[in-house]
Amino acid sequence: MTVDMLIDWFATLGDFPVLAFILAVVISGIPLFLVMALNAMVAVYVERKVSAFMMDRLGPMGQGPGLHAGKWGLLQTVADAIKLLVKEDTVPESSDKILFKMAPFIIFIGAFLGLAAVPFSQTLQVVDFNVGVFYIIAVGSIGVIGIVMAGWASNNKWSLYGAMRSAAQIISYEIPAGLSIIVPVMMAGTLNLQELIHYQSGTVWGILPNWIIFNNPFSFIAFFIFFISAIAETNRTPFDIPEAESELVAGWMTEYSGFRWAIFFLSEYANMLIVSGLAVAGFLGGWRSPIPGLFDSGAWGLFWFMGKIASLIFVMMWVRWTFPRLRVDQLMHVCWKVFIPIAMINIFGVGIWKLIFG
Amino acid sequence: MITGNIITDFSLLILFLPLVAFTVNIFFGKRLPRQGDWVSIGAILITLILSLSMLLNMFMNWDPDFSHEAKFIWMDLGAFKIELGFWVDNITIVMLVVVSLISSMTHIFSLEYMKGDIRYSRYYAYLGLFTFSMNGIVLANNLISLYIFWELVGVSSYLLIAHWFEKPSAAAAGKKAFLTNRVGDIGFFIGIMLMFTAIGSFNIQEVFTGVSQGLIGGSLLTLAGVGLFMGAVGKSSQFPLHIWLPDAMEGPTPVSALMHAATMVAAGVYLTVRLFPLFSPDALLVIAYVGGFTALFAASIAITQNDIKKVLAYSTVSQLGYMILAVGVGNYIAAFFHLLTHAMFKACLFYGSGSVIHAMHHSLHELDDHDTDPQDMRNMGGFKSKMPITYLTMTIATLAISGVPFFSGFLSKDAILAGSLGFAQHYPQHFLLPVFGFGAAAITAFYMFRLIFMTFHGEAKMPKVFKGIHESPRVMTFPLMLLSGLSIFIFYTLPYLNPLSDHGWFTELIRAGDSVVPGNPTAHEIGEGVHHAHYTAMALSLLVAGLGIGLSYLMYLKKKLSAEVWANKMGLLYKLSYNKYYFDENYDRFLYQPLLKLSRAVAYVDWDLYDKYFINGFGRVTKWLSFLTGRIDYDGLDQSIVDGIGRATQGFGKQLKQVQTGRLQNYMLFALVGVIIILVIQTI
Amino acid sequence: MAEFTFWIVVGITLGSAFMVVQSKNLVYSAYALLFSFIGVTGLYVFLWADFIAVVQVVVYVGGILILIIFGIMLTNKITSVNISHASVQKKVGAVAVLGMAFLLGYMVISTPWVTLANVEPAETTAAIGRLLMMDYLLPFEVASLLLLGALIGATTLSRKED
Amino acid sequence: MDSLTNYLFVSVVLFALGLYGVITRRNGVAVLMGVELILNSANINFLAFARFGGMNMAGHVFALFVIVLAAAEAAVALAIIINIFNNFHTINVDDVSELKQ
Amino acid sequence: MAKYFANIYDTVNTLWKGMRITWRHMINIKRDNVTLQYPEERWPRPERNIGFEHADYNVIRSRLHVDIDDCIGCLKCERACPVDCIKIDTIKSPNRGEDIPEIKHTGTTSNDTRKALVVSRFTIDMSECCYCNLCAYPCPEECIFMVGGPNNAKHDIDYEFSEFNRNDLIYQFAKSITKEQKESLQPPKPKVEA
Repeated sequence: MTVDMLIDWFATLGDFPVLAFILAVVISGIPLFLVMALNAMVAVYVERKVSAFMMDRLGPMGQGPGLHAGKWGLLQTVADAIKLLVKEDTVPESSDKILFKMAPFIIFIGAFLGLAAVPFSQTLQVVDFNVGVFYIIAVGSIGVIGIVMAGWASNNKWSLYGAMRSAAQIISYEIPAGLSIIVPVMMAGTLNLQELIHYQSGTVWGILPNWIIFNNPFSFIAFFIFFISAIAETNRTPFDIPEAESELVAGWMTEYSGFRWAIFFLSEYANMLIVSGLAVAGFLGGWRSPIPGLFDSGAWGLFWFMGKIASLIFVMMWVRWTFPRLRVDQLMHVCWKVFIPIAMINIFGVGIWKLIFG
Repeated sequence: MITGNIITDFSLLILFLPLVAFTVNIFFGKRLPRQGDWVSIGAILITLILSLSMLLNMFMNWDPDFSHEAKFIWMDLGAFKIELGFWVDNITIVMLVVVSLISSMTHIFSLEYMKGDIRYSRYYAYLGLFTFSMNGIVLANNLISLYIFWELVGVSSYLLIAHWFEKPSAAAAGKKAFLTNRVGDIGFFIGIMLMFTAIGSFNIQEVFTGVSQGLIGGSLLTLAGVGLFMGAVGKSSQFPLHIWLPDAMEGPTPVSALMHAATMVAAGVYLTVRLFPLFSPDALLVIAYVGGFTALFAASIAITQNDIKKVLAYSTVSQLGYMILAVGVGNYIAAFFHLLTHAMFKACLFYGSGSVIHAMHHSLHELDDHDTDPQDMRNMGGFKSKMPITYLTMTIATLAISGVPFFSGFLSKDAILAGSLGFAQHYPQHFLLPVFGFGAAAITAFYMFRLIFMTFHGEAKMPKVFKGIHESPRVMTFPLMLLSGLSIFIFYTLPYLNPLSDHGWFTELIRAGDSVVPGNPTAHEIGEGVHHAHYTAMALSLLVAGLGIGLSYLMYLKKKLSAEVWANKMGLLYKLSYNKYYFDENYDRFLYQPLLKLSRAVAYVDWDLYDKYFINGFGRVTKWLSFLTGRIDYDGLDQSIVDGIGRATQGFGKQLKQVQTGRLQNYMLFALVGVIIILVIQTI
Repeated sequence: MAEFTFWIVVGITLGSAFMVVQSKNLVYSAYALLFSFIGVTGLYVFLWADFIAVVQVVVYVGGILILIIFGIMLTNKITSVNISHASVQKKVGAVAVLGMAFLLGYMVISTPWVTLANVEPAETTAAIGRLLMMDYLLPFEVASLLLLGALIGATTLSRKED
Repeated sequence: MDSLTNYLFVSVVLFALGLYGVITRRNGVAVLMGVELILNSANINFLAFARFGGMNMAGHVFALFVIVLAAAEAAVALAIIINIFNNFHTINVDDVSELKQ
Repeated sequence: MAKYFANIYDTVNTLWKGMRITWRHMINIKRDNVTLQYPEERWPRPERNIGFEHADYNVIRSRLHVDIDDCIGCLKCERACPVDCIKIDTIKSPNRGEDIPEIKHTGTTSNDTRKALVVSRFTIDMSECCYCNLCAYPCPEECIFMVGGPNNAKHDIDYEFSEFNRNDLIYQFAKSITKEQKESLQPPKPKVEA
C-alpha cells in the first residue's frame, strides 16, 4: 500500500522511475526495520519483566533513568543491544564460512518480508497483497532454510540437531496453522488481509464485535489451534525443543554471537509479531475496535492493532513461563494427531456453517 | 414454519438415517463399542425427532389439504421415464411418526431384551434396514418405488423373523413369511403393471388423475384394484394368506411388536388407504368381505390359543381385518385411525408379552429348566404382584383394544363399526359386514381379557417359576409406559376432551378424499352414512365389548363357567379353532404336495434326460476336437514358428544387452540424443 | 525500472541454476537452488501470477528444498562440512544439452507466436479456484489422490523395517 | 520484458541447465535438483503462455498441477534415495547399477 | 475415541490451571516478590549471634580498616601485602609530634608515639585484597585491622561493601590534603648550585 502510494506520489514530482522505486522501498523499509528493532527491544524488556514477575522476581531494575534500583531498568535492552553490537564477531574455524555468515540474513529476510504484509492499520501497510494471508505463511518458510543453513554451517552437532528439529517442527506446525487460518479465509472469502478485516465489521449477537473468533464455534477453536501452532512456529517454550538450552546448548544459534546473534533475535521477535499480526487480522478483527463503532477510525486503528498484538505476545510470554518443554514425540503427536484432525473437522464444520447460516 | 424444501430434506434424512445405521452396523458393528447399538439408536432417535418436528409443523399449519411432492427422474429412457420421490401429506406424517416412534421404542426395548445375543449388532442393523424400507413405503410417491420398498420390507422381515436361524422353526417361519408374501406381491405387481399399461405412469397422483379421466375402468379397474389389494392381503396377512403371521412369532418379541403389530403389517392397510380413491365398487366389496371375514375368523382362532404371542398374533390379524373392512366400506379414514391407535396399544401389548416372556425366561434359566415353554399362558398366572408396571400397562392396552371408553381403541373401533353399520344400512344385502365386525369385537374383548386373567390374575400355576419372576428393567418398561400412555383417548381427540367422540385433530386434519372412480359414493355420502349409524354403533359396540369382558371375567377369573366344559360342548368348533382351521395342513395337502410332485417330474426330465444325453454328448464331441487341435498346435506350430521367434529374439537380446550399462544417466543421455535426432530430422 | 528488475531476476535465476549444476559442494547446490527458486518466483510475479508465486514459495522453498536438504543430511556423513560430489560424462552431456538448447532456441525464434493483449487479472486466486472446482475438477481430484499416494508411498519406503 | 520470447528463452536455458544436472551429476539428490529445475522451466512456460498467449487462467491451473506433481515426486524420490542409501550405503547413481546385464 | 477427547479436555483444563497460577503470581508481584534490590535494600543483620561472642570470633576477615590517626606511615603493611593492594604516600612532618590543624593531622598516636610523617595517601583496593590479614600483624600501632570480631570495639563489622563503580572499592583512609598544603609541608628544595 505504502510503496504503491509513494511511487505514485513520486510520479507526480517528476520522471525518475528507478530512483522513485528505490526511494519508495527504502522509505517504507526503514520504518519497518525500526519496527522490528523496537519490537525486539520492547518485547525483550517485557519478556524479562513478565518472566521475573511470574517467578516472583523483579527482573532488570538497574539500567534506566538514574541508573539505580527502583527505576524499573528501562534501558536494559538498550544496554543489551549495545553489548551485542560491539561484541566480537566470531566465526568458528571449521565452519562453512559463507553459509555461516549468510544464514542470519536469510532468516532476517524471511521475517522482514513477512512484516511487509502486516496490516498495521487501514492505510499503514507496506504492501497490500491480494494473497496476503498466504503470502505471510509462505515467506515464513524462508526462515526455515536460514535455520537449517545456520545449523549446518556451524559444523556442530548441537547446531545441526537443533536445526533439523526446528525444520521438522516448523514444517509440521505450518500445516495446522495453515488449515486453521483457512477458517477466516473461508468465512470472509478472501485472502486479502484488509478485506479480511473489513469483513469483520459490525456485531454478532448484537453485543460482541463481529470478529471471526466470535463468529462461530469452529473459528473459536481454530483460533486456539492457530495460536498454539504459531507459538510452535516461533520456536518458543513449550515448543522450544530446537533450541532447548538444557539439551542442545542453544540449538542452531550455539556458535553465533554478537551482531549475527542479534539478528537472529531480532527475527525471532519479528516472527512473533508477524504470527500475532496474522492471528489478529484473521481472528481478532485486525485494527477494529473491540467496541463496534467506537474509536474505530484513523490512528485508533494502529492503536487497536498494536494493542491486540501486544496482548497476544504477552500471552505467548505467559505460556512460555508457565509450561515445561515438550518432548519431540509429544510435539509431533500434538501436531499430527490432535491439531490436524481437529483443524480439518473445523474446515468441514465452517463450510457447513457457512452453507446453513451464511 | 417448515417450508417445502426442508420437508424434502427431512424426508431424505428420515429415509436414509436408518440405512446409514444399517450400513455402519452390518460392516463395522462388531468392532464398535457396545456392538454399535448406539449408532442405530442415535439414528432412530434423530429420525423420531425429525418426524415429531414434522408432526408439530402439521399442527401449527392446521391445513387438512397439505400436500408436498418432491421427485426426481431416476431412469430416463426417452418415452419411458421412472421417477422417484416423496409424497408427504398429513397421512404420511402421522404414519412416519408411528413408524419412527414404534421403531425407536423397539430399539430401546431390545437393548435389554436382546442383551448378550450372538448377533446383537446384526439384529440392530436389520432393524435399521427395516425402518429404512418402511419409511420408504410411507414416503413413496409412486407405485414402483412403493414396490421396491415393499420387497425390502419383505426381505428385512425375513431376516428378522429368522434371526435365531439355529432354531429350525424360526428358519422355517422366516421362509414361510417370505414366500407367502411373495404370493400377494405377484398380485400387487400385476395390479401395478395393469395401472401402468393403462395410464402410463407410476406416480400415484397421476394414476388418480388417469383413473378419474377414465383411462382405465370397468372390470380391468376392478382387476387392478384386487391385484393391488393382493399385496395388502399378503403383507397385512389377510385371509387366506394369514398363515405366516402367527408363525412369524418365532422372531424376537420386539420385532413382533415392531413389524407384526404396528408397522409392517400396517403397510398393507396403509397401501389400501393410500390407493383408496382408485378402487372400484366391486373391488371395495371384495376388500370389505375379505377384511370382515378375516376379523371374525382370526378372532375365533385367538380364543383357543395358549401361547401368549400367538394370541396376540391372531388378535393382530383380526384387527387388521377390521381396518381392511373399514377401507372396504369406504370409511378409510377410520381404518387409518385404527391403524394409528392399534399401533400404539398392540405394540404395548407385544412389549408387555415380551416383558413377561423375558421374566419367565430368566426365571426358567435360573432353574435350569429348558423344557418348559416360557410363552405358554398355562404356565403363568398371578404375575400382577410381581410385575406391576407390565400388568398396569398391559391392562390399559387391553382396555383399549377391547373398545372400552376413555381409551383410544374405543374411538377408532367405534368409527369402523359405525362405517360398516352405515354401509349395511345403505346396502341391506351386505348385512354380514357389521355382523363380522361386532362379532369380532365381542370375541376380541373376550380373548384379550382371557389373556390378562390367565397371565396376571389367579394363583401361580408354577410356584417355583413364579418365585423367580421380577419386573423388567427400566429400558423395557419405559416403552411400555409411553405406549400405554398413548393408548388413552386424549391424544387423539385434542383439542376436544370428549371421551365418547373421535372428534379431534385427527378427524380435522385428515380428511377423506373422494374416490376418483366414477360412480363410487363420495366421501361426504359415506360420512353421512357413518354419522347416521354412529350412536347405534356405539351402543352396540359397548354392549358387545361388555359381553366379551363379562364372559371372560366369569370364565377365567371367577371360574363360574368352566372353560373346559364349554370347549367340550363346542366340540368340533373348538377343535377347529384350536388347530387354526387346519389351514396349514390343507395348504400342504392341496398346494404344496402336488406342486412338489410336478417339480420332481420336471427335474427328472431335466437332469436325467436332457443333461445326460444332450449336454454330455456335446461335451464329448468338443473334447475330441480339442485333442485334435492340441496336437496340431503343440507339435506343429509351437516348435517351428513360436519357438523359432523366441530363439531369434534371444540371439538379438544377447547382442543388445551390451548397451545396458546399468547407469541411469547413460540411458538418459541416449534418450536425449534420440530426441535431438528426431528434432533435427523434424526441422530438416 | 521493471526492465532492469526483470533482467536482475533472470540473472539470479539462471546464475544460481548454473551454480546448482556446477558447484562441487552438494550443500551449495542446494542453497543455490533456493535462490533459483526465488528468482523463478520473481518471474511468476512478472507474469501476473501472484498466487502461483506464493504457492511456489510455500511448496518449493518451504517443502521441497527442505526435503532435499534433509535428504542430503540423512545420506551423507555430515561430520565434514564439504560434501563434494562429482560429475560424470560432463563433455558429452554438455554437448548434448547445448544441442538441445540450440534446437529449442531455434524453435522459439522460428515459431510465429501469437501474442494476445491481455489485461492483468484483478483476482487470480478466485479464478483459479473456480477453474479447479469446475473445469478441472477431475484432474484436481486425481492430483489429490496422487499426493495421498505419494505421502503413503514415501512413508512406506522410508520407514525402517521391523 | 514484455515479450513472450524472453520468457521462453529463460525457460530454455533453465531447462538445459536442469537437463545437464540430471545427466551429469553422480549424486542422486543432485539429480533430483536438476529435475526440479526442469519442472520450474515448464512452469515458466505455462505462465508465459497464460499471460501472452490465450491460455489465461488455465495456465495457472496447470502450473499448480505441476507444483503438486513436483512435491509428490520430491517426496517419493527422496524416500527412494534414502532407501538406496540404506541398502547400498551410497547415493551415487552410477554405483547403483543393479540394472546392468 | 472417548479417551482421545477426554485427553484433550484434560489438557485444556490443566493448561488453564497452570496459566492461572502464573497469572496470580504476576499480578501479585508486590506481595510475592522475593528479590532484594541489594545495594539499596539489605537483609537486616540477625540480632542474635551465632553461638559465641563476636569478640571470641577472631577468625573473622571482613574488611580492612585503618585508624589513620594512629598511623605513623611506617609502610610495614604495604610491604607485607602479598597482592600490593595497599598504597601509602608520606610527607615528612615539619615538626615531629605536633598537630597540623589545617590538615587535621594529629601529632601523636593513641600509644603516645610521636609521628614523624604525615600520611598524605593511604588507599586499600578492596577489590584486590585477599583477606590474608598479613598486614595486620606487623603494624606497630595496631591501627590496620580487619573490622568486626575481636576488633568489634574499634569498628563495627562490615561485610557488605558493594559498589557500582570499581574505583569506589579503593578506600581512602588518609585525610584529604590539597596540593598547596602538600607543597607547603615539603621542605624547600635545596637550590642546586650551578
